[in-house]
Amino acid sequence: MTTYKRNDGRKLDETRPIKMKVGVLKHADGSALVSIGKTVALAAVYGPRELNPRHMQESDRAILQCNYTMAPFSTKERVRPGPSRRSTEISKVTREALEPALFLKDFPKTTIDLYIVILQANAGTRTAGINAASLALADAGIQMRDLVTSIAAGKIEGHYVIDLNGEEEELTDCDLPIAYMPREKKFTLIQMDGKITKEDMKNVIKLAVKGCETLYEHQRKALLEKWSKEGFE
Amino acid sequence: MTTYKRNDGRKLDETRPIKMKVGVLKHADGSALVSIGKTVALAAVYGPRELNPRHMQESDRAILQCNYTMAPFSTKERVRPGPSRRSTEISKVTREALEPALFLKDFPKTTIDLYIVILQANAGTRTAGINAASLALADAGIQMRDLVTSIAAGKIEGHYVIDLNGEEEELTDCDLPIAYMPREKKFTLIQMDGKITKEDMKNVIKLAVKGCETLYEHQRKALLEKWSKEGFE
Amino acid sequence: MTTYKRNDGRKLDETRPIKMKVGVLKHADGSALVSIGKTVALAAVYGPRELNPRHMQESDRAILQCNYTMAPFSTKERVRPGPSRRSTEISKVTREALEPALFLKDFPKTTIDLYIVILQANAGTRTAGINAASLALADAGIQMRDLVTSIAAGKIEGHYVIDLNGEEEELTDCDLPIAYMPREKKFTLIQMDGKITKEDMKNVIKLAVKGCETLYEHQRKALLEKWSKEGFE
Amino acid sequence: MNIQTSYIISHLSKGMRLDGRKPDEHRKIEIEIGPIEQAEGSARVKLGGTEVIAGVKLEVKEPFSDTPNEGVLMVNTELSPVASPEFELGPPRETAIELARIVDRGIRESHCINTEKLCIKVGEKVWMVMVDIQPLSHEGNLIDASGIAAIAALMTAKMVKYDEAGDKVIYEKTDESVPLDDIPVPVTFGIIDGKLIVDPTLEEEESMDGRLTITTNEAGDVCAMQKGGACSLTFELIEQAAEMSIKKGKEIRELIRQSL
Amino acid sequence: MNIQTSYIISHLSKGMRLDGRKPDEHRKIEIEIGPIEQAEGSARVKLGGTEVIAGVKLEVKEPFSDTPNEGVLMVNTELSPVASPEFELGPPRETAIELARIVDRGIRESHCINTEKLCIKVGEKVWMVMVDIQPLSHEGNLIDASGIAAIAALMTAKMVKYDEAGDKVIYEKTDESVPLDDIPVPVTFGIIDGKLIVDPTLEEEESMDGRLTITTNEAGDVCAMQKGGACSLTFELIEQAAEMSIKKGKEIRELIRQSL
Amino acid sequence: MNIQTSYIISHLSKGMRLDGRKPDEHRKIEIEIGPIEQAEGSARVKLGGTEVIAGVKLEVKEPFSDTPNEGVLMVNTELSPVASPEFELGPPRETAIELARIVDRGIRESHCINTEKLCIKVGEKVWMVMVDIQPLSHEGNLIDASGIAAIAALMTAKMVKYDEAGDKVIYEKTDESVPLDDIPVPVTFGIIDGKLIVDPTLEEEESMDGRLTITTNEAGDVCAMQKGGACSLTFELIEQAAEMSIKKGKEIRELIRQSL
Repeated sequence: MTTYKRNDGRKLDETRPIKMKVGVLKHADGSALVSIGKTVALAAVYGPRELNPRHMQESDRAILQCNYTMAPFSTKERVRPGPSRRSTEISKVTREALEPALFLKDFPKTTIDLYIVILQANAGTRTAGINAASLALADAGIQMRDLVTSIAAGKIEGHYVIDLNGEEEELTDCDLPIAYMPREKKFTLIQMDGKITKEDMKNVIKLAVKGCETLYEHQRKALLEKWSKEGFE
Repeated sequence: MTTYKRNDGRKLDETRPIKMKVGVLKHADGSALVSIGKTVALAAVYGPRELNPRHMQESDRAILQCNYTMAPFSTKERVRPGPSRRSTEISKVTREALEPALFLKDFPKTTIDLYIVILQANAGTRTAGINAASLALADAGIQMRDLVTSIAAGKIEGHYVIDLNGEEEELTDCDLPIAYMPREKKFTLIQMDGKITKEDMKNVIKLAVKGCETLYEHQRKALLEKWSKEGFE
Repeated sequence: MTTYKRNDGRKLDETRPIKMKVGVLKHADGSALVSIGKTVALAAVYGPRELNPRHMQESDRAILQCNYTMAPFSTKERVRPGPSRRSTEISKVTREALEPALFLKDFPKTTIDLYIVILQANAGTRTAGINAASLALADAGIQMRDLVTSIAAGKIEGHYVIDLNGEEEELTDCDLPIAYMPREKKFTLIQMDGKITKEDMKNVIKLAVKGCETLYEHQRKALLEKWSKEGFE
Repeated sequence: MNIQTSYIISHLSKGMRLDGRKPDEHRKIEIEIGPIEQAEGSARVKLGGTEVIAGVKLEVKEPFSDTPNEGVLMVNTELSPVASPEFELGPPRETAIELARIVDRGIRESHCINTEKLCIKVGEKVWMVMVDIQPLSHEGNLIDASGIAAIAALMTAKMVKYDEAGDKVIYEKTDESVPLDDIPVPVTFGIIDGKLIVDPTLEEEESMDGRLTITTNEAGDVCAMQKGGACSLTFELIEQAAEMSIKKGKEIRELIRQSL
Repeated sequence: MNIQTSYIISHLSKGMRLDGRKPDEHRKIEIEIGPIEQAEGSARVKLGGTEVIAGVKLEVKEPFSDTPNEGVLMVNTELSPVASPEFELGPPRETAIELARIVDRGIRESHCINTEKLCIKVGEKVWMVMVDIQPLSHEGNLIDASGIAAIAALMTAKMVKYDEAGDKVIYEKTDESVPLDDIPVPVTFGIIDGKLIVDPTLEEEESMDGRLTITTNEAGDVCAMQKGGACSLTFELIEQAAEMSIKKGKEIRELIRQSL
Repeated sequence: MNIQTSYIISHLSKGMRLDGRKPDEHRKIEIEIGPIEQAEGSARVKLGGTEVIAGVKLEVKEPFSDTPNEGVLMVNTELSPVASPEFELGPPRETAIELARIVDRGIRESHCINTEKLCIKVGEKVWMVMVDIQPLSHEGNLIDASGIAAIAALMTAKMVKYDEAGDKVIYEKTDESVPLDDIPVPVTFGIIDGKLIVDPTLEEEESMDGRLTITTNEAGDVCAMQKGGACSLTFELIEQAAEMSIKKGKEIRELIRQSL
């Protein structure tokens, strides 16, 4: 396992450089900017706030609305503005990755609106988006069972590798993104593209969990930073 | 008139093989599957049911809403999903072919929703759709003045022919679909594409009426079959 | 300045032939047809009338809604039906060119709906549309601070010229349309495309103002004509 | 039944209509040729208080793969609110689409346009003839007004030039006409109380049970038919409408010819 | 928690389901090959009361610029109201899009379609394989029904002809099959009360916390996974689902083979 | 008139603004070049609390038929809810379209982009320069922030490669810059109580009667103007704005240069 050289010199279980910052947007109730390697995700949260039109309200809980968008300049080929099939699916799985961490029953008839914009894309945009969204929810002061962390892992030339970058995405036997609540030890997103054995799959998931634990530390640090700052102000 | 050989061996006034079955969908209030030759139409009826939004309600009668769609795989060249100018027009003339048979005043403020899906198309999709829709309405227990039957006729090489198939549609001087209430002896749909004399037109209509009478028997049989089965169950 | 020959023989400060007529549509509350050279604009006004849906109402004033459209056959290359970025912007600046002349506070909760159709286009469609719209508002009996007049001016080969035609639009250093209330001496629309000095800009605007004064006379005549006719009827 | 409808029916039983016309009488038809200079062809038609403009534009397109040597016709209608407070902005709905398709079908099925003459290069480039109809005033029977305007616009339309090297259309009219061999004319009947009234007004449209449009050509053949509205009709009524549509079509065709 | 959910959970604690099935048991699967003659390939699949038709159509397109020598797969689903009163007309929404993408991903990632064999002319013309799924009755687990129908339709699909000179497809089926090397099969698990139930019914779907779909291939490899719904799940549950999906996938693959 | 507006006006009568600026003073302008590596060029601009990112992407397209040897510029703005609770998802509306078109017009009309150098093959292939603007925080005067970000992004944008054989763009930046000859800068004035205030804040925007944007270039020429809002203005005010826009434009141009 030690023989494989990753194209950017990383160790097999090493994520790309991570930067996380919360409270980056003035107008949102919560926000966060997350960069993982060259992938940059911005998340904004509004709410819980009254949901209109009323017929969309749920009498016994809040609804979470989630929109994932790529900035047109975020990729090599320009992304055409407007929803695509891909972005619609990612918005859905992102929402479903975050819902398990929220106490939606605490806010009947309201909506929590979550907007994710990918400013720069180099693999792992949905996972970066989920990390940012989770931080933004915490930043908005919305109580959560656990932070949701998210990362992908894969298998290249027989080696399990974490946090694929753009070129690795072309080489990997599988691309397996997860979202994970580290304290709860529960998965809230699982997707996979590829073709691997069941054993491989389990190992890839285990590696991704390890990555999530790393991300968790970054997330906590980012929140702490903000809270400690606020303390001073 | 006896000299013309139809490409599928049919007599001039002979329809393609007809199959009709009602109650084919579990979730609709009424439904029917009609195949005429290689053309297959499925119809589903929901209602009468409350119409929302309220401002669309008619205070003194039900409205009939009708949607005609072709399955993407129903034709040689794939049909792009979504409404087209053609499907919008057919939805309209289909609705207007059925309305005269209904007692819409009996159900103020409600809607009857009718969905027609063409599963396979080989000429005569609008007429097959109307036959299926008429059966589905009856299957839903909605009282009707008369069953609405529908078929096209045309003129090929000097001969009047009924129920054109796909290849005949290319050859005919005219394509004249009608919808007809046989007991009432009234037309509820008339369209024509082509170029024929007034006399020809009358003869073509008369032949189509004859076809409708045949279809009427098939429709009655299909309804009877369902009702007799239900009796046993 | 006298050396430049305009392609249609006009003097530098001469507009193309102008025709204006109000009350041209039976179904609108107010209407006008304006042709300036080969550019023909039709405007229709409905209202003030109740605005639905209610949540769009302004409790203390009327809203003005404005839609500018080009007939598909109005230009050399057919115009695709439906709103474009260009038509959306023109609808907005047209609305904002007319609002300063209206007393919208007199009609709370209502809407004034203004529809402009360019029937034929040969430069100056937005300005022709504004002239027509202003007349249509007056025709609808809606009180106005002043009539709004509108025309463009430019600079060709060192000469300031008014009311550019289609070919002149290709030659001019700038295209500067204004809307102007002559009695108020106030501008309600200013746009410019081009590249000219500040001094040129001022001179071009001054020339356009002169053109607006000419248009004002035409507008008044058109209204007078209608009113005098009505007196006889 | 509302009062207006009863009133119309009672008049009709005496062979009269509210505006004094006989059941088989059109309102006054005025045809102005060429009101839109920028269009390859155009016509403004008044049918009583109903008024429409039709404009013809030409574009160069790839032919459909099943007719590689034929030009293409497209008829389009936008029901702008300028023509009626009932019309709304937005993409064409049912009514506008049906209107365009009835006019389209009448022209297409009469084969009046010689589509083969509109081929520039087989399988690659053909002319597309776009007829756009813009109603200016809707007081009933937009179908006939639109159909008359469309054919009159086509009859007077001139070809423009195609620059093959630059693959673009040069919008300069030539002397050559759009190749046209026939004059299809739609005639629309209102159906009320089991009777036919030709060229219904807006108030008649509001009261009638339905309508039947029959398009006939120069030779007196029938090229297209379309029933509209939630009514049913007898064979006799269809027969009667066919007779009348041939007769009225002939009259209107004469009017169109005179206006050229 | 509503009564139905409690009822389902209490049954499940005894290893039972409301319709008598065991947790790892599919409903009866019926596969009919070729119901749609016009399609290049088609299949109708019944999964208990759930029923879908999948149809395969071929078109010729330009390849994507990063795979100039490969054909293209597209899976599309329209959730027509005929299949359920909950479905509405209009462009596909979230549910329909996710459904199509799960089916698409299972097929694509198994590499069962030999896309290089679908190249007609490198960088210019390739075959596009369009799989359209039309649900006829939704009583739960549309994913598996659609996935089975899609692969069965593909397995029996025939190539049509491409007329290069005329640049058009001649829709006559040839003897040649669409090039297919594997049989990916999705298996969907409902997750309820921390337990897995294979092939959930509509009432189970209404009560369950979420679902997990795992697509496996002939070799028993995993080709695609997708969790759906607002639930969280443990590693053990994923492991268990993977085991089961391989086993159930094998059974279903056998059924598909028998139906050909 | 609400209290905020009176307050602003009374301050202004003393030549003061709520945030302490003078009427002709911009908020602090910060320009960061190249925040988006994937883009051919990019810039992030802060104008006080207003913040936008502009990114430049290149594509290869067919030229317009009337300018067969010229590349094409397109400016697009999406007003994402991340920047303001007032912005909504969905296709760009009036405000976003006007914003993009004002920025577009300033760049286009200054002819700062040498579009002829963007021609690859006359009549067939030209570069399309797409400038997308993504506001991150809206605290007033998005126009100037966007205009500055757009030109700064363009000034630092690098060409990528076009693989003619494969007819595709290779997204590797070259040393060659996007051909740019000038630096147009928009300056926006709020109009309130008949006075001009440069670079209005969000609260000033809520109170002001309208705005006037004037774009000037290096030479001090005026390239574009646009009045917005339901106000009217005198000739003197336009004159005054023109003077100021040249002066302020020069200052901002200097700031942009320093940031490169």
